[in-house]
Amino acid sequence: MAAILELEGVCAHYGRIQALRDVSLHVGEGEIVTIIGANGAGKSTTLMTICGIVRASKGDVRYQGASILDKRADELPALGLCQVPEGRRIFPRLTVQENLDMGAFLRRDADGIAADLGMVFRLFPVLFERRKQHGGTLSGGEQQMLAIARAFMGRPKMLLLDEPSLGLSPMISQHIFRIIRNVNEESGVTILLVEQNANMALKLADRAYVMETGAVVLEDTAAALRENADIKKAYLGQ
Amino acid sequence: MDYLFQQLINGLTLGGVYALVALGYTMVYGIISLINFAHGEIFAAGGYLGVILLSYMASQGVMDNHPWFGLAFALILAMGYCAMLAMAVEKVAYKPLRSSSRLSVLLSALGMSIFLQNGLMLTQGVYDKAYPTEFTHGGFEWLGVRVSFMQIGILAVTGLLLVLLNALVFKTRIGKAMRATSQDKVMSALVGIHSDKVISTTFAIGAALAAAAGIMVGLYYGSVRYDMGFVPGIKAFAAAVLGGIGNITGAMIGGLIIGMVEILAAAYIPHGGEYKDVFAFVILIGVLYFMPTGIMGENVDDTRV
Amino acid sequence: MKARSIILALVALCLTAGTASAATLKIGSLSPLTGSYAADGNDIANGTRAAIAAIEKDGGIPGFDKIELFAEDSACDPRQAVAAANKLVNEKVVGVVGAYCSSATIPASEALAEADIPMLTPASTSEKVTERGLPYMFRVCGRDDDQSIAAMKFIKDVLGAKTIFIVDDKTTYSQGLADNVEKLAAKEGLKVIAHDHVNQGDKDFSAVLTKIKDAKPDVLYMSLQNSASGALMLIQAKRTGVTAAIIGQDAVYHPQLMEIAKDAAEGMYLTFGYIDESTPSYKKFMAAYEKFGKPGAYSAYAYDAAYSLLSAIKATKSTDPAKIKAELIKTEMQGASKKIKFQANGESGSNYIIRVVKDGQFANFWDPQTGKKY
Amino acid sequence: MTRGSRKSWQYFGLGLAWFYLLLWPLLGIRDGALHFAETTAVWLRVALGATLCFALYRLGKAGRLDAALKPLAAARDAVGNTLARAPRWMLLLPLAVFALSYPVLTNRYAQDVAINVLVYICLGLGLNVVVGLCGLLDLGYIAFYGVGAYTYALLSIHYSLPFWVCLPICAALAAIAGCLIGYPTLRMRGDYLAIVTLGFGEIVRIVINNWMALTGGPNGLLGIKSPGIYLPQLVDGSFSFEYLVIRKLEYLYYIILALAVFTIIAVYRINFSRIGRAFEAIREDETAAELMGVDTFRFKLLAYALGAVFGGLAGAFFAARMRFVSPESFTFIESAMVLAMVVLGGMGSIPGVILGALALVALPEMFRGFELYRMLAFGGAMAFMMLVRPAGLWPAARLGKRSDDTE
Repeated sequence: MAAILELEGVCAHYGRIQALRDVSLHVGEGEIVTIIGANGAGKSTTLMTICGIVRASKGDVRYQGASILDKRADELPALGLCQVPEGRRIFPRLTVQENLDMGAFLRRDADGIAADLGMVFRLFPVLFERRKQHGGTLSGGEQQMLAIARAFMGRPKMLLLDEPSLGLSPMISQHIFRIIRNVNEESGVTILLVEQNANMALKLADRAYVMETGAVVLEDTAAALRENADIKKAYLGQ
Repeated sequence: MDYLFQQLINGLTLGGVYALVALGYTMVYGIISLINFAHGEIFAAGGYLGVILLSYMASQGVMDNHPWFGLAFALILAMGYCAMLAMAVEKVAYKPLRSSSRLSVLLSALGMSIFLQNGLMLTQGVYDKAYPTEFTHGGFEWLGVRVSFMQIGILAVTGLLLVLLNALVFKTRIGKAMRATSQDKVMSALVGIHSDKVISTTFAIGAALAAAAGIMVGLYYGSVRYDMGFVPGIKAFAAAVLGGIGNITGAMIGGLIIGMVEILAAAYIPHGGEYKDVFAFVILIGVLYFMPTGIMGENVDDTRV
Repeated sequence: MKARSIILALVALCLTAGTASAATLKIGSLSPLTGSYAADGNDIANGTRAAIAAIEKDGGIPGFDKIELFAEDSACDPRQAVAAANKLVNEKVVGVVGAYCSSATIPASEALAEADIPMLTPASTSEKVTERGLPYMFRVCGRDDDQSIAAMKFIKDVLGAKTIFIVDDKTTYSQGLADNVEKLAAKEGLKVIAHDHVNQGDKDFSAVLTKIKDAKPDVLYMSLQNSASGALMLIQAKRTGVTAAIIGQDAVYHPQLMEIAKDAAEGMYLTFGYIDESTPSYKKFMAAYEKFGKPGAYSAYAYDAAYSLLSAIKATKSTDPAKIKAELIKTEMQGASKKIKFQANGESGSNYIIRVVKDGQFANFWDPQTGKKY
Repeated sequence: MTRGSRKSWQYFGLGLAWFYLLLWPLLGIRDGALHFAETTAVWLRVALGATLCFALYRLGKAGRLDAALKPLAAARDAVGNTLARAPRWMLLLPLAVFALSYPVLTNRYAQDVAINVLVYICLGLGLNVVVGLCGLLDLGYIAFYGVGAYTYALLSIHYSLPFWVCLPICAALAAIAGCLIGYPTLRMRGDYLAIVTLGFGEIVRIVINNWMALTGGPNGLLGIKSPGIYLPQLVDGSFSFEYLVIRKLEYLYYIILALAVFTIIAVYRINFSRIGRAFEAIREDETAAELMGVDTFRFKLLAYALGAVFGGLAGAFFAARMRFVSPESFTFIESAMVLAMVVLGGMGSIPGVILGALALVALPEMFRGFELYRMLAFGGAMAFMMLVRPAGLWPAARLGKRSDDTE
């Protein structure tokens, strides 16, 4: 399986504080890979570094075989690399419909956009009902759905998801995870998922990385990690 | 009665001028939360470009044969010039400070304002420049109310630009990108919006509007001066805030209210002429006291833009 | 050209700093070179320069190789004016021409008085300038009260007006003048319909002009500080349909009044110091001023101020302020603007006449002394 | 030449071309003809200067100038370290000696500029309480300066009250004005507060300009007395006091120096007091501060009143020093200048504000040699300094970002 995304020895800093130490990981085409870890372990920073919002001070990030380090954040969606960032970041004063349009900002194929719009409205019927409301007026779960739907609208080859279950009820979380799985299976979208809810993440993912204090400490298939005694104790609460 | 109507027309015209300048303020503020002090100077530069071009064309005989063509040509060139000027100012003085505190940018803007004003003074001289006003003198009288074509022109252009601008912001791709950028710069980058370009475009559009306002003012009042941008700049800023800063229709309404209050205060209140700015600011403070986000402003979490 | 002049200025600065020997006579000028009144301020600096050029052309001042001007920016701001005045004190200038705004002249003159430096104002018409008992304060232009008397006489005798509407723009000068006119009008039995004010820097006068149109006064007395504002008011008055006779004063007297207002300025009356354009002094002034363009309202006054100061130095062969003062009071001089004879209180008298805008030019119209038209 | 540097040179060239396009219409179209020579001449000079600066900047960035810059940097660090290690009195003592002996060493003009600097230090530090400590953007601060100045002027003219008696009265009235203005406005946040304070500043100025009976309107007020002091004297063996009216600049300098020192100490004490911590809490996060039990409204009002006090003191001195007040001294641009001093120096930092005042008062004076180009150079310098040091010349040690600033 060819790696669609590779990180090699990536370091990143916030001012003087080092947030990532030598992070190396790879994601194969069509895989679901998850990064689990505690608060402040550097999971979100990893995603932000991939997208060029945080600049890597060392190492390399390769996407589809080419380095994307010197690309600006806004050049990546065109390459099929989309992110659902932490905290959803819905545009609060854009309507639901406009939020979705923004997801397809770089696309010019009106027909394709219309088709995808139909698709996300089928996946999330509640968004169809609220398509004229401002994004800021939605509930937390609806906003999360909107954030994911918006990312789908970019027709990504690879989707980076940051804590999609944060602050949501277990039922909604499960609904969202089901949809992520469906999209992965049906459209072959590669997914890199960052989650605190290790339990659910490991059930969904093929492979997983465990991060602690800015570094990757463990890497294995999700199934194997679910059985790992340390992981069970530290992250799965068993 | 005709006295009242005459004063209302006067107020509408003055308000229209403020509104045109306020539009640029509000757009720039909306996108990078900057009180762009240099905006008033861009407005003055627009007025100067207008007089430079019109005088040149008059000397070449264009204005005698095709006055309307000449006017349109000057308007478009001046708008383009000011757009370029504003983009240069943005690149030089604001962009490097994008991640600094907002007050640093505010100060940089103030410095640019002083710089541009004096640059205009040095290149164009300290004396007022006279606009060719021959072809704007016309007007008509109706029920004792005198309306000049320029007054109608100002209101028409203001209205037209408002409609166009609203269409631009709400219907077009770049407009959506502007609104998205103003609400969340990181997220808009993540969906593929090049925020620097969008910000540049916003400055350019705001400046083009200011240039249009500068020419209208030059034609209506008959002259331009290098420091003409300062007072309307402050009034327009007040108008933008009154209407709810960041809101285009709000800027328009705010401009009209401030213009109207000034004129009516001068017309009806004893000593109103000298205290008219006081009335304008009192209205502003009063409105903000009861409607803290301005007339058209939306009530959003105020930790955001 | 501008950049060249910066470099030249810098070079000149270095050179003068290097060669500032006893052979250089230093005089200063104080006027707003930046800000809203920069136009008039530059006229004053240029008038002073013209006077220096004229004196130097006549052989200069014995004992001095050259005369150097320090043209300082007072910005019409009391603080900056005092700083500039102190700078001039530092440079040991022997006399100062300026300032423009009375609110800058008054505090600056106090600073100059402490160093006993004569100050000749070409433009500050407020009575307070000379009424504070400063020994070396002179005024070359006329006084507000004299000007208003001339205006009133004209309004009553020639125009035969019954009602008057007064507008001023709230500066020491313009309001002082307007207040005087209002008082005189009441005394003369005219009906003052209203005395309204506009603000500095206003462009839109439509509200007050609509009021005037409605009130239909015989005369509109327009007391503004700035000729450009005057032009804007004239344009708008014409557009609004104001039919009253319009009378202005010397601050509005500037060629740009007609440049901007064009035909709207036609027929406007102004009170202005009588300038006898046939005198040799006036011709000499015009020749020296030529390179600065058309003279403004205060160019000739500034020229006369500097000229009489330099002449006094020349005559007494001394830079001692007491001697200069004695000389200034002693002699009568035909200046470019008027006959100048300083009194002990520093006044030089005024000779206001009425001028009118005719065919895009200022023309003499009526002399209040003789009561005759020209 | 690396790819990055080639790219930056391309941008630089584009910038110069852009500049020509902007300059040409202003200089080149006149008198019914198109001219190119003048624009080109001006442009060439600017371009040459800019290219030189840019080349130096690039070389410095590429490390080519290290040979020259390294010893300099090392020397600077060494000096900085020694200074940091030296006890505070060793730094303050030479400064104090310099400040005290200044009038002896200098001439009138320098003293006059120094007095202006000290007045603006008082103003800047006062505004610093509001903007720097409490994080409230105030664009109408000069109003308090005006209140102080007119209070002393009126008391001195009509009641002949001596300067020293008036000083506390001026401060009190300014504080009351601060509360009056603050009460309706402080519920607003961010830039809404800015425009409303701007409005109040203008209202105060317009009222001063129009209330003829009280303030003399644009004529201003004349006949203000200079400050005086009682000097002990021994005459014929008996001890008496002689009243000495201070008119000379040197003595005025010492008075404003004393006021400035008082202001510095007072602001320093506020900065590190319980009140100061409350101010900072409000600046960093108003909502959180409120939740922590800080009565934000009361403290904001207090910040306003405290800031106004120093403005009032400076105003009273200004009136006494000029012996004349008029509305021209209290315009919006003055407010903006004081704000510029605070931001340029470094918000919340006392030495920063002092540096800022020094820079913004001294710069226009230094540029007097440029004559007409004075304010052009000043505006450019202001923007440039902000670009080079966005956090200010001497940033405060304790300063986070205001929550409003986050994206």
